[in-house]
Amino acid sequence: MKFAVVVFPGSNCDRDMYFAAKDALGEEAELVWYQTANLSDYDAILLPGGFSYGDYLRTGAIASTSHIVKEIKQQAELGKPVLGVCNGFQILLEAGLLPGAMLRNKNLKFICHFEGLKVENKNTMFTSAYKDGEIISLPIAHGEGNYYCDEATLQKLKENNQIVFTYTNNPNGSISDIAGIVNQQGNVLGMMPHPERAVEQILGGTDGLKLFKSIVNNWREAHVTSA
Amino acid sequence: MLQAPEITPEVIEKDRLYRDMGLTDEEFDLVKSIMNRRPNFTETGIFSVMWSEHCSYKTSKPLLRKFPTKGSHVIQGPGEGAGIIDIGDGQAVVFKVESHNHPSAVEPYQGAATGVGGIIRDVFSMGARPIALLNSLRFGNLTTGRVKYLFEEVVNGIAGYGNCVGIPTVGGEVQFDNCYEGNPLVNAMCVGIIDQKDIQKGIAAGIGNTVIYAGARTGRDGIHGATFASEDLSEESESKRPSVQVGDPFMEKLLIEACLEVIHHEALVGMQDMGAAGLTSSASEMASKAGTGMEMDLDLVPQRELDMTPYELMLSESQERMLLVVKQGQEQGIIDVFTKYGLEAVAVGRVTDDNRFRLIHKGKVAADIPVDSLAEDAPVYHKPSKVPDYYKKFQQMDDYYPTVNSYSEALKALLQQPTIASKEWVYDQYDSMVQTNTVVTPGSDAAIIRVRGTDKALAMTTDCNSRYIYLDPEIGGKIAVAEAARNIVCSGGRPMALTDGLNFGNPDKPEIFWQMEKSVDGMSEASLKLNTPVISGNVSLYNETNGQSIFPTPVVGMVGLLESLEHITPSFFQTAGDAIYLIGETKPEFGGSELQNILENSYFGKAPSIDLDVEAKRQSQLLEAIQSGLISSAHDLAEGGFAVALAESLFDNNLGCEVKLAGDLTVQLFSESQSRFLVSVKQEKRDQFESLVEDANHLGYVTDSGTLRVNSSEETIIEESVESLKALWKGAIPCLLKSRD
Amino acid sequence: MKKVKIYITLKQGVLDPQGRAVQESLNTLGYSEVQQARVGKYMELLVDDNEEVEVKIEEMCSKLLANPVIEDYKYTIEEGVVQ
Amino acid sequence: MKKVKIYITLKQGVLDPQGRAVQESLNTLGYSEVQQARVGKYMELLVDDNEEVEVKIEEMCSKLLANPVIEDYKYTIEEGVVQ
Ligand SMILES: Nc1ncnc2c1ncn2[C@@H]1O[C@H](COP(=O)(O)OP(=O)(O)O)[C@@H](O)[C@H]1O
Ligand SMILES: [Mg+2]
Repeated sequence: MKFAVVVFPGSNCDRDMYFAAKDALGEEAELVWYQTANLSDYDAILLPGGFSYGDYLRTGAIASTSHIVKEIKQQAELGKPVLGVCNGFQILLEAGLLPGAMLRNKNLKFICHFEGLKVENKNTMFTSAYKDGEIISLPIAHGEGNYYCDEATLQKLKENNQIVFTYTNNPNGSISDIAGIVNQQGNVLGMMPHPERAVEQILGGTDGLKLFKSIVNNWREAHVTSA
Repeated sequence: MLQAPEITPEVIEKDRLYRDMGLTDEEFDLVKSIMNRRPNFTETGIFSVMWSEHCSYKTSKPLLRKFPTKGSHVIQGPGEGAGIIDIGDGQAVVFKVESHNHPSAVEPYQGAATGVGGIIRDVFSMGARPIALLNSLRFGNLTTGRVKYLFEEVVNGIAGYGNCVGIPTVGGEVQFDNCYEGNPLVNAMCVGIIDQKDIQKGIAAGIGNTVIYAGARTGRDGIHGATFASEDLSEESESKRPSVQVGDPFMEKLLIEACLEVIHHEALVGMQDMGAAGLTSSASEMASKAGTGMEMDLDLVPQRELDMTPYELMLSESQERMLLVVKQGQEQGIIDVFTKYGLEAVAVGRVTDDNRFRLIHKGKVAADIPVDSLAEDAPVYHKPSKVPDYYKKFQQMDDYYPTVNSYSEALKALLQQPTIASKEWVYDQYDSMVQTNTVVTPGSDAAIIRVRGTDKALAMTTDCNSRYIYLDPEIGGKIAVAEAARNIVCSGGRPMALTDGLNFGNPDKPEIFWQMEKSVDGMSEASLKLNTPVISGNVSLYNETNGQSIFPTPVVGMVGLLESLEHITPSFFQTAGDAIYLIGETKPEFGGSELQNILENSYFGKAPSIDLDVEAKRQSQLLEAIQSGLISSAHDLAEGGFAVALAESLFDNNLGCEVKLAGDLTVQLFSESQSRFLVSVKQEKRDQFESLVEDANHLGYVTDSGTLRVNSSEETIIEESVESLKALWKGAIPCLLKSRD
Repeated sequence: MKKVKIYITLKQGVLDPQGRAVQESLNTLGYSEVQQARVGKYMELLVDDNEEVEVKIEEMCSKLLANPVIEDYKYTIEEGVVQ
Repeated sequence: MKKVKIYITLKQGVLDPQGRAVQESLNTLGYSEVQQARVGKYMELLVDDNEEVEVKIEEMCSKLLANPVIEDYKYTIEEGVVQ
């Protein structure tokens, strides 16, 4: 399986994502500069964390207007898995691939540490390797991870089981403890916690690895059946 | 703003305008004799910044020569952007510390942020990828609104910059004492890693080669920042203040990537960042080191504001700028790399063979100076030194002995002292994990970064107990180095080398100069003994407010090497049943202690003693024990002594402990005697441990009770729930910050 | 040349942690008369004269400068000069 | 009740990385007419009526809301109602 890690000016978890896919997972991965026009060669698209365009204006806002985001939309419509982590999630929100918006953390500070998460929906191509309701621990590192959406959107997210991860101990003020959501088709996941930082025991845990493994497993299955 | 054209060389001399720029009468005469004429306004400005303490080290140079700087593993000692050490396998580690004290006192967020940005550029301009940031901070007591504001904004600024550029901030230290109230200290350290074959030095060799300017445009920010950093802070500096520099970490991130790509470009000859004194120092230092000259056309320099004068262009300290020397005819390849990242890169001059530093502005020569005179002919001063009266008095005093009514209460009070309390409030705001190499995050003795693709890791720390240095700069200087090394050893690393950030008051005062001399003596002796040469550093003088000096604060930043990831050793107890040992002897030493601070609200008497032979032997025995797999946890004893170290060892794993002390309990619990370690050892490893490590006293066991219990030969003297002690320790700083006045 | 002033505020009903922090610290400093604080953005653009300035500004605001999920915007257009 | 509108801008000459990023991004989106963008803050306070509103607001701005080292501020005071 071949992953694209999209690098925007100011991305800074791009290499971490790359190492997670390549070394920890053992799949093919490439860093793809944001001026690349075409992503059809890749089986999955990873939008890494960081501070694209310095987080100026609003997190993810400027990156969301770049051409590659249109290409990502098209690939997503074809059903390819798209994972946005942290700034990647913020970009997906700003681009309208996922509903809602980010506000500043309720304590107005950047926060960085491991947080407990609950797997709310294991029936996605990103979470099938987890147990239902599994409590996992992943690092967070953000200043604007306070997820917000209006009441109607929240209802829809709930009805469609789009809430994939919640915080066990809400660190940032997110509505309904939301840490990660998928789109209605289930192939675009945005999440604030960093699974790519938890793929080796020596870095404090491997709870993030199952997320990447889920993507690979589901892709393999799809390709075996369709072949 | 002074405009260059109207001020003639005659006026500069007659009205002694050079004094406003920081040159003395003698220095101005020296400039005249070097130039064989009167310097014009721009030239005077250039001399004044290059000869400021910040750039020329004119007062500290004679002292810095005392530092041991050599070692078989030292690839680059002091003198370049940063020092470099060999860590084997063709790899090297680059690091340096830098101060940004005065800018942070005026505008704490931007002051701290641009301090971080500057030290990062020092590291990647050598061609190294920055892999970690640390800092060392000093503030007044957290009792006034202003101090709280400075503290919060400095931390915020460090986080704002470091998090954005994607370099993990993995460690540091913060101390609070009244002497820093008006003059906080903000020292930042950056560590980078490089393949030895890529080591790039800041040289401008190759006559005819092209000088390229890259990065942010030049504005009127921080003009005369270098001079400013070399003066006392006073009411006056409020108005004289240079317009503050604002950092752009996004630009820096792009610069890092572009420069690290350009490093591999065959056309690149040399590269240097524009730090203090901006274009002036980077260009003239590059040219001077290579024994060449340089000519620049200032009209080509990208400018952010209209009508900038040559003086302003040369002295601006706008951030995020680099200067490169590139092979003639191959400029485009280099410029293309910067363009890819959306950065401006422009040819602004060329390397010449006449050893002149020549600047052209609007077709006219704006400055023409012998280049060596700027970097190398700066005056060097041997300042008078005098033993301060306070020191004589302290030496005469009887040893201070504190009266403690309740050991439990004293422990609780100590744990809540901001200097001892948990710094989680600080480091939770730093992205300590980006780059996914941080094996030990902040909160331990030293941070540990693994070297990806190898079984090696780097341990790093910053340390400096300035109270001891105030009481006795020579002993205190030794302790600062020893403490840093202890933190490295406890984490499982072999101390390799250090960088120093020398923060002192006004060196024109003989008592302050004495503090500088003696601390450097002490630090030198310890670095020699512990085999940790000084490979880089920074000097920040004139740290005074209204005549009141800070404690002498020579910060030590140290890096150590772990040969195997298996040697990583936690500072917290690991398993119930492990035996607890105290390595080292405890003497009644309370001068400069945290307990003295609590009880007397001041520091006096003698600093704790230190025997460097004993220190070195203990460190090497402990390291051997760690490398032999005998140690479950190791923690050094520092502020607050044994009791605090014992409590801290319990704050991670919900364990408890039971230990027994004999002798004078106040001394055993709270003395700050040096060269001591608290370790835990598995039962089955005890014999082997005891035969390897001398001076190890078995005091008790780790338990699963969740209680910290200390017994004397007669009774239980402390029995406290670990949970509640931890709550006090963790809550102290947030609690102080919450109470606004 | 036109000078465009743009005011971006959080929508009514969207929590404003920054505004709350401002209000609290003003209250703590003794300004108990401050009942509410909201924090938004203020931008100034210098734009070359052209016929559809207003249309364009409207577009810029809705496409990039404000996020309609959480923010409202207003603007004024006046004559301006490059500084 | 008074409604106070406060506009905080970076001082002339102070680097405005955010403004630069906004301008470049607008230019990239095709709005080449945008020559400059500066980004500041906009605040709205609701303040109980009292005689010295103006004095107090001036104080709040200089002490807390703006950073006089790098920022300028302006404000207007109008009648307001609690929402
Ligand atoms: N300014 C800071 N930035 C990052 N980490 C810090 C800072 N201050 C303290 N820490 C972390 O908190 C822990 C305890 O610090 P300190 O009390 O100075 O320890 P020690 O006495 O062992 O040097 C260390 O891991 C240190 O790195
Ligand atoms: Mg320690």
